[in-house]
Amino acid sequence: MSFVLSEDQQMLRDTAMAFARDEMPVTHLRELRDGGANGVDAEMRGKLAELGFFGVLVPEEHDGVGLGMVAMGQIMEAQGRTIAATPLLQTAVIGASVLILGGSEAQKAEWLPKIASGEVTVAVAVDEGTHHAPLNIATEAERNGQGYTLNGAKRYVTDGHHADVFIIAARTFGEAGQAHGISLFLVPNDATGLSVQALNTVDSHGAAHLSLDDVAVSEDHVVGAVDAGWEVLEPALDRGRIALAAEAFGSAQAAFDMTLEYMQTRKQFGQLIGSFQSLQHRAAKMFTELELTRSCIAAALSGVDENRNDVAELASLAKARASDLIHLVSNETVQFHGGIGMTDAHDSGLYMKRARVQEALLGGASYHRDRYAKLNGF
Amino acid sequence: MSFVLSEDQQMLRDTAMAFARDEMPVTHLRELRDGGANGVDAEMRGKLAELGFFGVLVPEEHDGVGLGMVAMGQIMEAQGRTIAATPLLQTAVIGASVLILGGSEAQKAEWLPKIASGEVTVAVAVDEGTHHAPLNIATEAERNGQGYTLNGAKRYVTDGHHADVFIIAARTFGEAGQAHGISLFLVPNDATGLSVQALNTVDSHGAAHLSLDDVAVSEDHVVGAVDAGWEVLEPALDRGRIALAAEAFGSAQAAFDMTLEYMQTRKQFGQLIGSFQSLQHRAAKMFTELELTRSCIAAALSGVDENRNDVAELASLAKARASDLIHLVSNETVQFHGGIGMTDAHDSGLYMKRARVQEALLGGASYHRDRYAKLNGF
Amino acid sequence: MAFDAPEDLDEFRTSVRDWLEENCPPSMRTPMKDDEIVWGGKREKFKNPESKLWLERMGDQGWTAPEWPAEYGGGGLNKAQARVLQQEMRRIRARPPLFSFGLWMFGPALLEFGNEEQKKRFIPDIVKGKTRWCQGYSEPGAGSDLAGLQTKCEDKGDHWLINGQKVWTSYADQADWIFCLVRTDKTVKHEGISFLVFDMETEGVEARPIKLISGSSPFCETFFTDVKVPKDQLVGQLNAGWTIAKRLLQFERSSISAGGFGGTGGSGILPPQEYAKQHVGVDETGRVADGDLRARITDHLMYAKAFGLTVQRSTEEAKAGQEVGHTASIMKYAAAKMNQDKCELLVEALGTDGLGWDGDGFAEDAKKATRGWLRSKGNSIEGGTSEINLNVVAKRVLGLREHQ
Amino acid sequence: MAFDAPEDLDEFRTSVRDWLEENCPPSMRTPMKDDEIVWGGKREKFKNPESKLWLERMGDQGWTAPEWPAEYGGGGLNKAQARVLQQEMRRIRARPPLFSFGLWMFGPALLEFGNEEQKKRFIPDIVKGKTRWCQGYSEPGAGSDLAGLQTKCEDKGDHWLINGQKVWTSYADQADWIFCLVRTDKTVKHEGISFLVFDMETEGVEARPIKLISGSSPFCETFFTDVKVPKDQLVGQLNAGWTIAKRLLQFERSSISAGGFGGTGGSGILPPQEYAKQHVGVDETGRVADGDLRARITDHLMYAKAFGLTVQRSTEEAKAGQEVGHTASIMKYAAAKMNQDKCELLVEALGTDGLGWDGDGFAEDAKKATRGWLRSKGNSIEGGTSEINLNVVAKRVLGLREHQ
Repeated sequence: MSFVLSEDQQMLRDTAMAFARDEMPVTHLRELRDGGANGVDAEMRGKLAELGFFGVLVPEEHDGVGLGMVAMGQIMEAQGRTIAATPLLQTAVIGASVLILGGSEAQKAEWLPKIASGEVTVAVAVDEGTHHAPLNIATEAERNGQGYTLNGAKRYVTDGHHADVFIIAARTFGEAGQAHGISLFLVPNDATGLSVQALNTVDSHGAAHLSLDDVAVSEDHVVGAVDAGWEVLEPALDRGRIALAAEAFGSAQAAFDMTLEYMQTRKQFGQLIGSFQSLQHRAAKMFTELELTRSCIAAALSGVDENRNDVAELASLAKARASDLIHLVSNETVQFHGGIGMTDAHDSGLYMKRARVQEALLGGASYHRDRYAKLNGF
Repeated sequence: MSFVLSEDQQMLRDTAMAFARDEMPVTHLRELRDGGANGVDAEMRGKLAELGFFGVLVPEEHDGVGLGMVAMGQIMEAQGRTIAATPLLQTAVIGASVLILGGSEAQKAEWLPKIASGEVTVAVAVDEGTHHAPLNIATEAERNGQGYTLNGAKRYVTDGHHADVFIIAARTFGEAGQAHGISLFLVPNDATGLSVQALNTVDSHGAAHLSLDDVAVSEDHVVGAVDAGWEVLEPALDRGRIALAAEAFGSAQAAFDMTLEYMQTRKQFGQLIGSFQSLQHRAAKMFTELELTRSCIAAALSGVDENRNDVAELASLAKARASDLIHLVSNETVQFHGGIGMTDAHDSGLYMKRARVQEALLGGASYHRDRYAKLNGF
Repeated sequence: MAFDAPEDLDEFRTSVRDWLEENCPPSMRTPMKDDEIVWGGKREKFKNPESKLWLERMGDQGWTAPEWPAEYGGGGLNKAQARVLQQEMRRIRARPPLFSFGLWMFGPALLEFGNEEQKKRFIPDIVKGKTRWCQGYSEPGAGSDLAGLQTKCEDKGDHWLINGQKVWTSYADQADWIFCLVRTDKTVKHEGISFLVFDMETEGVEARPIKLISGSSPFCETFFTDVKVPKDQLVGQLNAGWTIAKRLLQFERSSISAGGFGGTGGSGILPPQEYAKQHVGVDETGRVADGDLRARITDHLMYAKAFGLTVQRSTEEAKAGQEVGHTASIMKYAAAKMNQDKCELLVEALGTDGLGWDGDGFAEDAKKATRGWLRSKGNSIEGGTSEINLNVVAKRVLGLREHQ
Repeated sequence: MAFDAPEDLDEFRTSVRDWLEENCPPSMRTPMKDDEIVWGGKREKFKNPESKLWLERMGDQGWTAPEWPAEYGGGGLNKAQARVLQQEMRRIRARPPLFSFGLWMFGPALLEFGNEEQKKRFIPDIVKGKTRWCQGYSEPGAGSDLAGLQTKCEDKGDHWLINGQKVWTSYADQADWIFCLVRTDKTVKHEGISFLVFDMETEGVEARPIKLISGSSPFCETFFTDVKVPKDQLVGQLNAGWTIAKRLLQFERSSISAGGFGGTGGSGILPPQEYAKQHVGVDETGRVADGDLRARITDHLMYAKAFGLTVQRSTEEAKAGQEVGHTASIMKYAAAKMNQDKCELLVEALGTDGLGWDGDGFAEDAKKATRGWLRSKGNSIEGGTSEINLNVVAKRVLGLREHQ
């Protein structure tokens, strides 16, 4: 495992941090929210594409830059710092990974360049209940002459409200709970029978419920082997979990920095609040959690690039700890700020709202503790 | 529910507190330990009997004082304050309750006066594994001509090393995990085939493993209905859990008081350690937990006396919260005392050692959270 | 004083019962609806006309403030009579005719600290609900350390001149008058604070509602720019306002720890274990399938039960004449923790259904739970932060000292 | 300095390898046994005679202290050579010939702060393991606040006179000499401390072993009653002992946070999840049946994994020349928490098997786990309490200030 960035990775990190700070500060999210944009910003998508961020995981042969997950993690951490709404997680990480890991040569040639260029956004739609449970796929894909007919529903699909194309996990065999029998289908957002209900979410990033009513998909839109979609989906989700953990870590770091600064400026009873020992200890404990979690995320990111066989474990480690971290830090951020932290005008609340979404998506701390224990045989 | 003691109960409380302070201080436990007594003290047993403590639950018609659980709880809390080793929990609470709730008239007439007078000590032997699981009875009681033959083993039976008579939970029907089929048997400590292995335990109170090898029990030694021992055992165990929670609460209060005193006398950096805000907040949180738990124990004790239908729930509430309380307080007691708290010469460690026994016996916090959730239907 | 002996009380009860029978309109005997609460004052719209009638009748009796002296328009009842009135109102489920910071906070303080002229001038309109009051205490730089307030009040001979800013002034945008702490001496802290009252329509007063993280709120920021206040609107002595303030804070804290919390989420929200059962599912024995979440929900339920039992114990001990200060001191801290834990568990159990803001696609109860969760974060801040509570417990209850 | 270029190092390696081949006795190439550890000094018994031989041979080479100057009996090696020696010893799994506070702590300090005569007098016997040293730092009234020490040292013209008491002096009952902090000026705090060394057989010195909650321990209480110490046994300047003390504390803390902890329980103890599987049982899918305990064990395992990864990261960052002070500062706190959590989980998973003290009826590994649990409570106290660690993080790393 590598914990020190290469020169290329460091450069990308610097670029991403500067971009988030200058172009996507928290005020930008406020503007999108107050303008009713529901987290969608075509112009910003264009800028991200120009910087090559969509193609970080895409191999050079498909017009990407092929820098890998460590590099992608730096971008995710940067956007986490300003809780920016971008389609990167779904498109550049999970969507791209599904195609890279499972796509046919023709599919890769068709879709990966479009992803890398920012031309299309992708949303991978898995969960059907309110808690992450990727094996619980009940959406049916019935074989017919020309291909498959899909029926079912997907809940809270992030970026679903503005995705150009969906990758739908559906069942071609077996029943909910089983890995075998899950298959993956590329479905354009204008497919007949697909309806997309946009959601106003607490974090102002938006999402969508999908319903599929006799949606016809041709055979060449199946990604990976029929019935064996899980082999592609699980590692792609793990990449998503690690990237989301990196994002949450960035948010936690930013919220912590903001809190630390407040502690060093706000006075009560004639004293800086940062000079009160109980707050000092709580801050020192948060700092400890930040440092420990930073290592987990770095290990998970580089674990993917090194093709290690414990990526699933590292992903659950990173996601569980990042979820607990952002939960703690976002709550303490509001509390340390006192009354001002309760106002919409202050950023504390925005971090806390985004935190709960970062925690829940792709499995919360409970989910990943359970998975980690299973992977460790108990 | 009643939270205010009657005059009788208050008088008994005062007596018990004074007795624990004057006759059974922590130094007394040290003497027993250093003398190799393994928690057994015949003289002290006599004094407890003289005070009538063994007969608090026993009805007056059987030579007891019939004051009930609230009264008993005051005695348990008092002995918890000085982590004294007495046979009260097994004899005066659980053993007496089994006989009161399930004994035939003849059994009551034979045993209850002997319990109330302190003439016999009883140990109710239930668990066969290392974690409290009273339904997991595998010890077999096979019907034969004259009565029953018992085969099996019991682990870590408190007071088992000096009990005059055992009440053994054994299976006359069904299999481990089932309530139906459990029966209760009175077995004197000199029964043929019964062997008692005394244990040196971390709290210096002692305990015993039992093994039963073709132990013959006559029919009139069955307590309660055959196969329906659970109906007696469960409420008796609940009384035991509530009494043990009261004891643990007493220990927590004493450890907290000791810590608070140290905070008000020990100086470091020229300041009383009690003036450091982080320790102040931790102390205030412990105090909050103490006050909340005090109410749970009072409610559970009076719930038994009032014959409420939610005693099981109240027992689990009291035992879970008392276990968490003494866990927290005993750890903080050692930590607040620093180096001196690590020495055998100081009492901190004795409270911590007793704490883990109080936590584990009759079900720890995990066990009772699980039971409480089940009782609440989820 | 006409009714005092037990037999007199019976007579009083009969007269109250008869009066209520005659005067309490039918719709005022139904459960209160949120949008029919009457706060009084000039802007009061009386959505339900019967609530206007009810307020007028009760106000004329002085029974909105049963124990206040009759000479200022109060009911003039003694404690026993007031209890009878309360019992009789409860018997017919009569709605409270008036919600009012004037009744709950300012009035009692004015009766204690105000001069005769001030009582005559302000109390009757409070009793009748004609003036709606708000409280100007906290400032951006003075939260936990309220006495650090800086709103400047200068003596200009024939008037006071006020400049500064208040925050968390509940309903300032709808109030007629404000009672307000101001700084009249910068050289000392607690001894440089005075207590003023003035009309919110005075030139230079502006109230702006505060949007909270949970959405709109009754709180305002209130700005004072060269606000001129007549000299006779100082309550109590100059620079002696802190004494009044402390008394008022007692009223406020005791009403909060009695359970008047924002963020419980309101009606229609199920307990967390029910959402867990629905959203996470159960195993074959009926347990919530996620053992980790299940344990944490149970731990919370036990805490809540312990809290409820402690409230009961406290009440009983008080009745028995035992000391209860110890228990009371921890209740605000514990209530905040309890409610915040519950709200977090609700959102967690709801999963992505707990992440909605508005619009379709999320159930109404789920959205309420989410807003309630956000609002609950204020529980450990408003009315004294949890940190301040713990300081108080450490010092007053446990007797721990400050650094010497 | 004879070997320095890479090719010279190769030559050095060959000579070391040959020497070890010839001089390292066979049993010294087997894993160390607890009771064969050599601490040296007058009381050393050398349970295994080959360990005496091994110490003598290594001591004569100066290789017990490879980098110390040859003029005081040290090995006189440079860093590169010392690394080669270490590698070659590891290759044949050679035991360390000597455990010694003289080597680890006092020696380095004396080389830095002692005068020529003192170095000549004390260093050679440390290298050869002839003198065993102990450390006299903490006192009953000076734990976290070490500089608050009170052991009195008076200048009696031709000698120092010492009166006072030390605690936590490891192995004081077996040491030959002590290095000791004493108070030579009561009017100032840090600037009134001096650093003395003296023979533990001096009249008036008494060391009593301390029994811990986990049983017997290497720690002692050490009493000084009118102990006379020759004037030339002061190290460094009078009243300048705190500088030496701080340097020594750095050595101590870095060795603790590197993992040299009491209470891990030692060999034969399984990880908590294994005891949970055995003692609590598993459900039909292989999960530990108690979902609550299972979640807490997993949380601990994740913490431990995160800790291990952070140690790795720290090492890599240091190699890459990046700042690592931040990470290092939290490791002692985190290590204490990690180890204590693990020990608690072991005892909880073992159930009543975790409640044994001694004798039959409890498995050996279970009893070890119980003793280890008790010992682990010292992790957050010894070498700087967790509270002090958090203060240090808050102030030095986060830049938070004290009250002004």
